[in-house]
Amino acid sequence: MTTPIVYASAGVAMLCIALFGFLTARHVLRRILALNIVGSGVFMMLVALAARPDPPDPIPHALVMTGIVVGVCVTALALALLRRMFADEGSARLPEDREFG
Amino acid sequence: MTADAAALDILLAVLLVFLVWRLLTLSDLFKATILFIVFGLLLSLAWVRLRAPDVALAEAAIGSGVTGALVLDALRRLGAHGAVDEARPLRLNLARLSGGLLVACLGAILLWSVLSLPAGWRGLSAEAMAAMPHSGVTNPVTASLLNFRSHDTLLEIAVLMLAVLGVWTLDAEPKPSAEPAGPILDLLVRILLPLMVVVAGYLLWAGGHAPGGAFQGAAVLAAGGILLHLARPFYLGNHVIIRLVIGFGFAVFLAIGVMLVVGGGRFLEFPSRHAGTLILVVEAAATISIALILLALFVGNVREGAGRDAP
Amino acid sequence: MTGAWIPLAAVGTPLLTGIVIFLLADWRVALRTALNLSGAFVKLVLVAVMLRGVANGYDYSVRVAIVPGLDIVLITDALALLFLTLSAGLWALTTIYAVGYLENAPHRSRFFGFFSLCIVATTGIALAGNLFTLFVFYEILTLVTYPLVIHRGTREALAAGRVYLRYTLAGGAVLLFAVAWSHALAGPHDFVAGGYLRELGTDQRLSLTLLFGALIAGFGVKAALFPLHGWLPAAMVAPAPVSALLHAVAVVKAGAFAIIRVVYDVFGVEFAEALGVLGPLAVLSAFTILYGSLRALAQDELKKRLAYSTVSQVSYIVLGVAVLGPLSTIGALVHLVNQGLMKITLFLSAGNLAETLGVHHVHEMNGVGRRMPLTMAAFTIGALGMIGVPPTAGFVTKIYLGTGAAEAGQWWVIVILAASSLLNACYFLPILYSAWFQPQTAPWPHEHGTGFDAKATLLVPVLFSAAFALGVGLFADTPVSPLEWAKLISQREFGYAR
Amino acid sequence: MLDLLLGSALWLGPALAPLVALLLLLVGSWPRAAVAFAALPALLVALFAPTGTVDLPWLLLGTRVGLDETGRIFLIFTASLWLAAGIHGWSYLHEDRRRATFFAFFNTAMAGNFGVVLAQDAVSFYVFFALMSFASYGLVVHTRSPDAFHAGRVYIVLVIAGELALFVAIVLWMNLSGSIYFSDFIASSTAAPTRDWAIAATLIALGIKVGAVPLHVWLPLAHPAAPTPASAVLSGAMIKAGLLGWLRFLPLGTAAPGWGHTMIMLGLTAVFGGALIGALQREPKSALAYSSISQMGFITVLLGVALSAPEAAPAAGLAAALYAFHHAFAKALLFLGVSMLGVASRLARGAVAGGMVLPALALAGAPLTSGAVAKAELKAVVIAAGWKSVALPLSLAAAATTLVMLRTLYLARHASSPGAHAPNWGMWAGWWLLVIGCAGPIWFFAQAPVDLGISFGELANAVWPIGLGLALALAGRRLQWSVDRLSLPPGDLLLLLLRAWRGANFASAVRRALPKPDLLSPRPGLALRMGLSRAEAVLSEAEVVLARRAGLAVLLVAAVILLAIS
Amino acid sequence: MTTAAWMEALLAAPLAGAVIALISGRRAAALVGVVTAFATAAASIALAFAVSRSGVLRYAVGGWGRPLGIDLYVDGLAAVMVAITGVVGACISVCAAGYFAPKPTHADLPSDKHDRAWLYWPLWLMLWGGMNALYLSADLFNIYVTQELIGLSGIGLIALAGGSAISAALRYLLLALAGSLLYIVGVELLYAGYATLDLQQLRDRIDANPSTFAAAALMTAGLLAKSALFPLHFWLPPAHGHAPVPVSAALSALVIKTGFYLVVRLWLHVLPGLAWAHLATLLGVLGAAAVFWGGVQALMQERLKMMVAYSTVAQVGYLFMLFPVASVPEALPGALLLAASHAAAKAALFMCAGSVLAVYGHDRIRSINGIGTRMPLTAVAFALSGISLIGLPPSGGFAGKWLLISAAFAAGAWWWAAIIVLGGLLSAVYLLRALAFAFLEPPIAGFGRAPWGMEATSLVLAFIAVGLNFAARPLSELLNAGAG
Repeated sequence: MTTPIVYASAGVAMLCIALFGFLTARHVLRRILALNIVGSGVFMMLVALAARPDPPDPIPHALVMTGIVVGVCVTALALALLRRMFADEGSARLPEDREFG
Repeated sequence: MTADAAALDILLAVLLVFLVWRLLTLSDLFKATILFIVFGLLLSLAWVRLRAPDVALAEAAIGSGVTGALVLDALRRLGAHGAVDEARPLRLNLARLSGGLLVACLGAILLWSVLSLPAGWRGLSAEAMAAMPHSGVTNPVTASLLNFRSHDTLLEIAVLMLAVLGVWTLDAEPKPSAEPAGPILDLLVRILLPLMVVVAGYLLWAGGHAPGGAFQGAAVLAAGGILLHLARPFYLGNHVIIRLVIGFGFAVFLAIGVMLVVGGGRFLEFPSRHAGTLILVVEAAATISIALILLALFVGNVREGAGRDAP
Repeated sequence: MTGAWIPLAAVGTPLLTGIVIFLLADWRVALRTALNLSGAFVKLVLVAVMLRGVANGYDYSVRVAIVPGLDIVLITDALALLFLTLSAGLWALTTIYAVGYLENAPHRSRFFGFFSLCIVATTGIALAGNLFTLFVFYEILTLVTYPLVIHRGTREALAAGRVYLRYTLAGGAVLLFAVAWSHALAGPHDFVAGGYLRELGTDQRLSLTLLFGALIAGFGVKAALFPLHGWLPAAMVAPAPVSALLHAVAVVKAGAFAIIRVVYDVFGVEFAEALGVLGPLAVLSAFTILYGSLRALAQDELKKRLAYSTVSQVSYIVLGVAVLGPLSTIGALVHLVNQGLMKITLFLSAGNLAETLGVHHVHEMNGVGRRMPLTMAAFTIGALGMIGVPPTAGFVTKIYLGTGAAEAGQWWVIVILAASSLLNACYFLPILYSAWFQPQTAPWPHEHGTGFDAKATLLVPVLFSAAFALGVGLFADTPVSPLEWAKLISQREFGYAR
Repeated sequence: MLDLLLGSALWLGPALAPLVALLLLLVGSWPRAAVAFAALPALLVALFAPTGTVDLPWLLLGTRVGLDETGRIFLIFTASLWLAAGIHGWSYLHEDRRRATFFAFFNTAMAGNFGVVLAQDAVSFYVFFALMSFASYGLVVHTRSPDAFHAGRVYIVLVIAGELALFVAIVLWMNLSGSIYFSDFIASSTAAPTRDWAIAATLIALGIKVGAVPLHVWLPLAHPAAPTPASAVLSGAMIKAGLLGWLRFLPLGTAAPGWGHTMIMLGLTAVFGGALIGALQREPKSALAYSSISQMGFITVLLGVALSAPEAAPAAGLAAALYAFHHAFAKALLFLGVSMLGVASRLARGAVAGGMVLPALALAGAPLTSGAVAKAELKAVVIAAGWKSVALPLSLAAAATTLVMLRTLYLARHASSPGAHAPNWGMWAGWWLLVIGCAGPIWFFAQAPVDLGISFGELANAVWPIGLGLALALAGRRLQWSVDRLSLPPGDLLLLLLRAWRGANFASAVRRALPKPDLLSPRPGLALRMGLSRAEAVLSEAEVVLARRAGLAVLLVAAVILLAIS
Repeated sequence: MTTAAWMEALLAAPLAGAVIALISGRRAAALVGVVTAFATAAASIALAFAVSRSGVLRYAVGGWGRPLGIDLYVDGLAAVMVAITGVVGACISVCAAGYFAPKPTHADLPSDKHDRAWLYWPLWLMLWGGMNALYLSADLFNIYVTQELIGLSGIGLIALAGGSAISAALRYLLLALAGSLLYIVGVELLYAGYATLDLQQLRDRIDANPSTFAAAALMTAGLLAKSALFPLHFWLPPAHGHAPVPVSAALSALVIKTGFYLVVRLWLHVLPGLAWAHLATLLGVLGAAAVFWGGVQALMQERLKMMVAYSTVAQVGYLFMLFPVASVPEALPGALLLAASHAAAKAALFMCAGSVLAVYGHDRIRSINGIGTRMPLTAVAFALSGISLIGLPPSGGFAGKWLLISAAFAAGAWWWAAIIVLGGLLSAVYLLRALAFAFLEPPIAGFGRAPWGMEATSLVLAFIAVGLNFAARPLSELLNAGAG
């Protein structure tokens, strides 16, 4: 019973750190990474939850897999937009973040 | 549970958290991306430890593999200038302090929720197990994905399509400088590509009873395509064939769902006798589509001759 | 009731006319004019039918539910018909006038379309059977008059329109609040002679007083009560028929009419008195009367002077309402009609001067009486009426307001009336003096044509309205006169209230 | 129905006839002259119609017109004067290019005047009174000279003031009696607190028309400014409309001693002041106007007596009517004479001068004239009411009247009215009509079967003031008091007022006092615009900050929500 | 056909249309799109009728049923939202058929984008399908997926405009992603607590404990970010202001409402067991702040489209003022009516802005003299939808506000009424400021023509917005049918 708790706690920690990273980051790429990790943290909590009963609860697994796929889609689109913005505007930050260090 | 297993879990967990910390504080985004890929691989390990091999496969193939490749590719296009983030996340100011506090509070609540969960928490595993005989497959995760919660999956494939559509709406990007493919890469492609196709097929077929399935298979297939693209860059465009393949999986899935309605059932209600077959059909179609989608996402909206140079 | 279609038709006739006119090309003069006139005529006939019916005790009420418990109600009590008749009659006059006035002007379809819609709103206000309906049409009125105010499309007109909207919409907002509040207090309720809020008693004095204030503030904008009158002079940039309509029929009258409804049929005049809200209202309106007159004194622009005169005159109605008693009620009600007739005469005459001679200012009017005797004769009747010189319409009002005030023991009101008449004389008589007794001192600013007086389409409505303005005073006590209706209404109000 | 028609024709017709006659002005040459005879129906009605009233409820607020005995007396002299003045005026103005305009106003005022006499309710009285007053403005300013306009302005201001006061009076009387009919006014409660106000308003409203001090200021300006025929009716007929109003409105027969005393004081002031100031005029018509003020002062005294002693009221009413009758003809004749004297041929001048002496004597109350009768009646009433103390001043006043008459005749002899022409037949006709009117009563009294009771004492009483006046005049002449040096411009009190107001024109004062733009008309000022642009900058900045702290904002919202629900 | 059939149609039709449009490509996409749009719209209306006739319906997709499977659930609320989406969506489709026509007829879409314009259709149909799926879903996680569907298609649509729309789209994406993740954390917590994802079951099982609170807070915050409630609105104006016209219309009119709908669903139907009075007040306060903030910002905009976009910020605020008075029965119909008329009016306004943009080549408010003369249809549409947005009678906006105000009074909270009234004034100020220029003479000569259908569609939508005045009664009946 400790394994799920360990990983769930790790998930919480990942989530929080990444969320903080998202808050502080300005570079869009890093923000995308941070959000991906936030997602991973949530998924880890879910999967850790699923691991409690025996056999494991398959529903959270399905949810996480869906989440991973959705995540990659969003990431891909975000990266494409980022590249486009960088090509157009020469910066990888959103307009409001550009003048600050 | 043995002590060394517990130690492994704790080590892995700490490592993961540490990686997260590092990759968010490194100013070199390239290094951070490498760490992100490593993080994804370690995460797969964690999924395995949590008895979620399907998720582990998906994470390795998609979460770490495809995403990592996408990020690396994006970084390459951003160039040396765009890849550096000079921000110092640890420099405190009021906003960061309050953000940190809020995040800490959130963490505390989440931790409380994790720790306060009753020991006998069952979730829906019992219901899932009870429903397995009617699902047409023996892998509960596949059953969940493609039968119990097939509606989610249908929409998920739509989301994948949308990502490609979104990328297509953007202006074409400048062609990256064509690097001659090295002989090693060329060789790798020659060897790996057929292997990958086989692995993908296996994963797809195995999905019914063992870890694996459409997404994992498609990811492997897409990885092959990416390798090929790296070795011999090609551009997909949005020709009708490409569009057809991209839409194929979703169309088949939706058509089956609608057909079932026409046949007198409910939307996406696979009759338990044919469930296995139908799921396989759907998965097969989806695999092809998803693979192409992932590849298209990687290749991006670059067309020969249509590229505009960045200002 | 089988006649329920009649009030609907009364609202629908101008609506239909307006919509069809919107769709006409600008150059379809004959068709548009025919439509306008037939619309006006049909409406007059409908009004006549209703007048007859109501006099014989029929009830034509219509009820259309919007939300459960919230109905659009059209009623045809005597008060409604009083206002309706005024609007129907003056619509006809103003339409004829406008046809002549806007010959060859651009955007005529738009103009006449909104003009008709304006009448729709006015009709709705007249027939409104509950506060909600009244409010709805009141707001519609704001909307459809706005394009008329800015019809000329100049920056000046737009600025005036902005001012207009600023006031009316703010008033509308207050009103929305107040109407909803009244529903919260007493539920949706139809107008009842003697008021329905009195059932609440004076326990809720504070909220009822505030409600009264909010309603008056909302309706007072259009009635141009003192601090809320600023839009009226600004709106003078509109073409003359619009000013006439705004000042005589539609807008200010709507405000005054609504105040009458609020005091008589929502609160009930005796309950309002018991609440102690009539006194402040009387003081406010009295102040407006004097203030408007004083402001009018200082205006050289003829229409502005008339506008401030309206500010002053409309408050007579409110004053009559605010003074408790049947006589002052009669005064208020009859002034609703009388002021309309006189003011429309004045505005149409002013329009004639502007259109025929290009005269816009008082100082340009020397000797104009000789050049345009009929127009100026009409103007004179209007002006004397405003002063309250007998036997014009204004005199009847003043007599009733005065005796009403005496009846209520509010002696100071008589002083206000006298002072106002004096001020009216101060700003109207110099105009008459220059027009009639001074020789022409300068060429007319923009003389169009050299014919006798103004052209017929402009002249005939003016003469008609002047004749009416004189007639309702001269034959005040004839059975079908406004005064008789006003007496009927007053009887009803005070009959029930007792 | 027939009664109604007949009654309307009899008692409303005279008032409408002048208005109808106006239509004649629109037609061709000869029938237009009939306009001048517009007063004829009224005269006929006055002489031959029976008394009575008719109600026309649909007209105005319920009209009642009719003829009573007082009304008959008033209508007789009013109609005669208008007839004479009309005929005279038509000829007098035959070279005037504004003759039609003149007659438009003239007939309108005439209609008003007749209506005033015939009206038996306050509202229609008010209507006709206003008609008369406003139309007279056109008579006053007929010459369009600056003086005329000045006089017109003063006149119209006081007309307006009078209208307002009359309005107030009517409102108050209606409130007191609950009716608009004069017959009900008397019955109104004497205890009501507003009665005093009603009386005051009535006195002011009609006092303006009567020329009662101190409301007379318009009169010496306006009466002379008008063409002579108009002056004649203004001073002779219309001035009496105010008097009639007093008779109609005031609660004669009930006690109002305070007001009675006031009226007596003011009346006496008018009697002497008017005469003395009149004697110091340079224009014959001004002098006549002042004389009118003076003469109306007599009647004011009379009514004051009636108010203070209710039992004298009936007699006082009759006496007032008689006095008005006498004064009307006399004053009108004098006015016409003034316009004819300066320009007539030598022979004619004698006739005119002779014709003028007659009314002058009558006004001074010489024996055998109508004036003597009227004054005797007046004094009798005054004495009977116990106001012996007033009788002597009234006698003395005759001396003052003599002075002003002498002055008038003197001025008329030497005056030359510019633009006037030799009298033609119409002028003579009008003049003769008035002579008859003036002398007629003498004939009437001479034929009277009753003993007039003219004792020596009374004769002496009548003569000595005239003698005194003559003596004073002669003395003044001997002492070479140059009247010209002492002369006062017409307008007395008004001049003081005007001087006080000069430089402070009312309208411009108002204009200055009020802020030019409307206090509350919104002018989006520069400050507001600047404030808006500053606000815009702040808001945009705020949005940028929000966007930069997007994640934080979301988390904060979450935290706040959490706080809110837990 | 039954309610279930219409639900199936509503789910499948737009998605099928999207994939067919995708496959058929540039040439036939528009045709497919418009046909699908009308079919879907018809189904939406049919569903509303079916629900009002036969009441709520729960539909187990795949036949599994909750908690294992995913349930669809339609009640009056969902039917209303679907119907709004259907009607406005059809109009937007017609407008888009002209706007995204293969030939360049409009100024704001660079010509080199025309070969990609057809992508609008699959994206838009996906968006529509996603909205339908969201409204009909009864499963928390399914709702997450539909939100992603909506978000991604919305972002793709915004990106169609290129240029400065890209960074706006990126900002929107990051915020939407963050919001979704918060939502997912909430889902995780709820699943951990109650082992179900079904809304109804959650409602029955919910109890007050910290993790439920946290879940509720996180989900709500995520949804507020998506519905652009002040102060989380900052992403909206750039995104909606820069997107192509039909996209702006769809986003502002429809997409924003999904977040609002979910908050309503969550708090009125799933979590009413929690004591949320303070939250309700908080939402009301935020709504009030949005009304003023958005209003003032709109007043200061120089560009018509940006003004309209900020107007959305303000209008969203009204919707959230539902919560403090939600206990009164009139409140929900009022808010929904407001949402419906806002949808129609806002879409119309964006189209008007688009027409102006096409004709004049710009949409600077100060230089659109005489659109009343040059483009009377647009001017009328602008005026009518403005009336509805301001809340003047007769209009849907008025009826909605009236109901909300009445509810506020009935709840004894007159200050909400006052705010609604004042907010209406504020919107009057900025809308009429723009509208006044329509009448300014002389008209400036434009140099283009509005895409076909856009003017007409905007007029139709404006009339719908006004005509909704009379929809209050059927709407409340529909809602009651849902509840019963």
